[in-house]
Amino acid sequence: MTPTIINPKQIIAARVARELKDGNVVNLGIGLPTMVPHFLPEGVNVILQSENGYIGLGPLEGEVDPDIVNAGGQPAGIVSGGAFFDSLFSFELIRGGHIDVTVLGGLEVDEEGNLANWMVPGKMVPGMGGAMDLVTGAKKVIIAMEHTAKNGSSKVLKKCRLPLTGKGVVDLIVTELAVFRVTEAGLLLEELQEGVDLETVQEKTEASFRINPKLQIS
Amino acid sequence: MTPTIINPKQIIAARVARELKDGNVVNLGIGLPTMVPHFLPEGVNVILQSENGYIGLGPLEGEVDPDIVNAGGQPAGIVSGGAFFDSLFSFELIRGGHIDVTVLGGLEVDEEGNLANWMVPGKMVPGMGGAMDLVTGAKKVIIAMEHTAKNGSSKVLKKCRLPLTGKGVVDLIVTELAVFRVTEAGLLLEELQEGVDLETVQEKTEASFRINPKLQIS
Amino acid sequence: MNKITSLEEVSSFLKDGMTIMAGGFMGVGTPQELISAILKADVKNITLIANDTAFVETGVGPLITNKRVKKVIASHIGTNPETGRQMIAGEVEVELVPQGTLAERVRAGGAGLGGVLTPTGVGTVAEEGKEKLMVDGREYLLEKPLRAEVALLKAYKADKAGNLVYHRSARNFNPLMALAADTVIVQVEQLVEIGEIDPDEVMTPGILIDKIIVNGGYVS
Amino acid sequence: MNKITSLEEVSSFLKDGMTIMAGGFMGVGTPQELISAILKADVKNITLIANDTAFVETGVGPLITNKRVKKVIASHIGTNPETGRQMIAGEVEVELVPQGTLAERVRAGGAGLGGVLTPTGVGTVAEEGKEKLMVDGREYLLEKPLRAEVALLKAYKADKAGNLVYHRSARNFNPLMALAADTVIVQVEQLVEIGEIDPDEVMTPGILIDKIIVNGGYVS
Repeated sequence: MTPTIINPKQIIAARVARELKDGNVVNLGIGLPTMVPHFLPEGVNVILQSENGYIGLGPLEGEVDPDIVNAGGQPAGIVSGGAFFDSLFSFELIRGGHIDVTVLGGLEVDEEGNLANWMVPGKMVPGMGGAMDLVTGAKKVIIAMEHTAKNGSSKVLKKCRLPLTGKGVVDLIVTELAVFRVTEAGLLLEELQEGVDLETVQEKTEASFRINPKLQIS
Repeated sequence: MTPTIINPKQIIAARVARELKDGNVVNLGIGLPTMVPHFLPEGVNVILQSENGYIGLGPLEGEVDPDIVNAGGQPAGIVSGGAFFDSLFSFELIRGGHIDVTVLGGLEVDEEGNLANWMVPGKMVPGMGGAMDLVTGAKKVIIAMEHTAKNGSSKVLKKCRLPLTGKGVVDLIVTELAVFRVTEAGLLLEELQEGVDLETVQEKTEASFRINPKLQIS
Repeated sequence: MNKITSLEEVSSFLKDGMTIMAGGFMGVGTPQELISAILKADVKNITLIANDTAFVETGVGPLITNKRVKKVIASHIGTNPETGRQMIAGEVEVELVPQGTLAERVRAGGAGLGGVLTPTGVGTVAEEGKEKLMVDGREYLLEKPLRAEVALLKAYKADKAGNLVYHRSARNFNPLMALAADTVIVQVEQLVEIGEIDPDEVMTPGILIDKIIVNGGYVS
Repeated sequence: MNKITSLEEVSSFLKDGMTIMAGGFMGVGTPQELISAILKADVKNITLIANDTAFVETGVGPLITNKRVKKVIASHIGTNPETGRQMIAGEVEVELVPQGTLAERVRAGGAGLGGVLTPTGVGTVAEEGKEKLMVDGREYLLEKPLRAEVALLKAYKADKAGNLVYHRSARNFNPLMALAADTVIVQVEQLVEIGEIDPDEVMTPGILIDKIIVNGGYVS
């Protein structure tokens, strides 16, 4: 059953879910991206890859097996038809273009499709984990993040200021306000989320963007 | 039961067998080298690796399994405790220094430890198969070959004339006449085979060699 | 998505001039029915990537014998005299690659690497035309990725999702090639339901497999 | 050769200043008893190679917490605040490596390669100090091999020859590290006789394993 949408994160997750196609092999980052599967339309089933070494990540069902965790280290399950493998093979899949879509959170994205989501110098240096490989290798990179930081500043920038996770790697940016596609000519506003007007998006977006002519601005 | 030694190939195989230590992981080339295990002393057991993807190559016992062949494509067996894997892993073992000894035939070897055993231009170009990886990666490379070609010319040369399999890779040369060690200062005659005199070896060897002072020349 | 298909349908993936990888070591682990499908489909000028050219009548050998191959990339051609004959006659181009290097190149192609540095072949003709790099005082050859349009695999068992289990030394190049082609077709001896293969025993995950042929042409 | 050993004997392989690899992903697949053996053996100034530094009290975390580590090479340190604290205080050096690149570097170390070319990290701080190469129009980083003096693995099952089977997602870096160290010690949950593991199911062959510890310190 699809949950009711009540907060910005759910708006984002629900919109990302509509980007996924039946049978897609998908790798979800920790946090917000893990909410995406809850919003998949009827008849759309995706296969989740977990970078710690398996295909067929599923919800925990029954007893906890301490040897089955997701990429966040949390107890998880595996669906029927899944497979375990080692970290080398896991990243052969990731880097080799065998993952259709990765959905990751972001600290900053910019007009060139650059992404920063792995460190804030002097504050937080958790490490890149598998994120640099994912943005390099997945066929489609979707950034699912809130439009602004806690202090209200835009996270959709002219140019990323934090150390990059990947250069020119982002395909789509989904926030609670809007959906941008990254093109060779910069950002293209594809959609306004329900109830959001263009002025709000313009005001909260540092990056320049064009507007898809197909977009009906009321 | 150790077979009786009646021909040059058996003399060579028997001498190579004495180089192998209990527990060694060994890869044997096709032809003469495959005779070596028959001559292993009591109490010396080696583990044979087969480059088509397994450890624990053994004699064919019972029914033929069409999916078990040796590196020559012939029906073979696997000993208890063996393991199958893919060609990638097989050569990780070979190139990564996990094979203690490889025993290969040779067309030519020379004073610098160069080996030629994979092609005769214009005549025979079977391909190098796994030989180039084996001579590069195995901890010890033993060349087991007859001392002279069919036309009587020496196969232990000053400098190989045929295209090389590996440069400076050979550790030990075992023929039906002698045993040479390859050192930084060139070839060192370590042994004369039973009943062979130094003059015969000198006459049939194009390469210069020093004589190990420990060798008792009668 | 139903991956089970017929030999007839396999033909639709085959085109003149295409690059095809096939698993196998002297025919062991080669999908013989898929090779026959190529012969039947009458495609030619193939670039073939395989460990060896097997024998005149088995393994990938018949592709050579029947003159379907323009170029072979392999580590060994000695067991199939027809390959040598056509090479000398200028009818087929042969690129010989050390076996471990061939495995690395196929893996690099499937794993998104730009290449690997191997010590194998340094100082031999295998280094011709290749970049050499010194790393920490040792010389290596830069070996570049290999990919194909179609990979033809042989496995022992598949479930309907395409999860594969190989048998004995028939595994060889098959798992590597599963990652290195645009379309991957496998011939299997046995088809089981999804869930019947333990996830720890899967050797190639089904997401890499596009089409499955069951031995003897059985279509589910 | 009897590979079954005791935790006490493991200490004899440990020395101050050595480089140690340990399997595991946030502690899952980490040989906890072997980590305890390091703590007990009172060795320090370790260079630790592991996917992550796990948690303060589990996985490889206690090595950090107890200040045994001089340098860490890992893809992630975020779940163990002690690593970050010591890094900022200058007590531990941290080299962060993208996870896929870490896997490639360990494999290169075990597989005799001089390095691999990966696109991962191009245009980021991960490229600092690394050689960049263009191959067929795309930029790659040259990533060099990693090896260790000792690798500490966790497996589910071993036979007495050291053939290993891993369980579920506890496999992770263990099979790679089995090739990349001078001495390889494995902690297993279950020990069986030689011949009890089917050769197709072996995930790491016994020739790579030097010593086996059975959970709970059982010595055969």
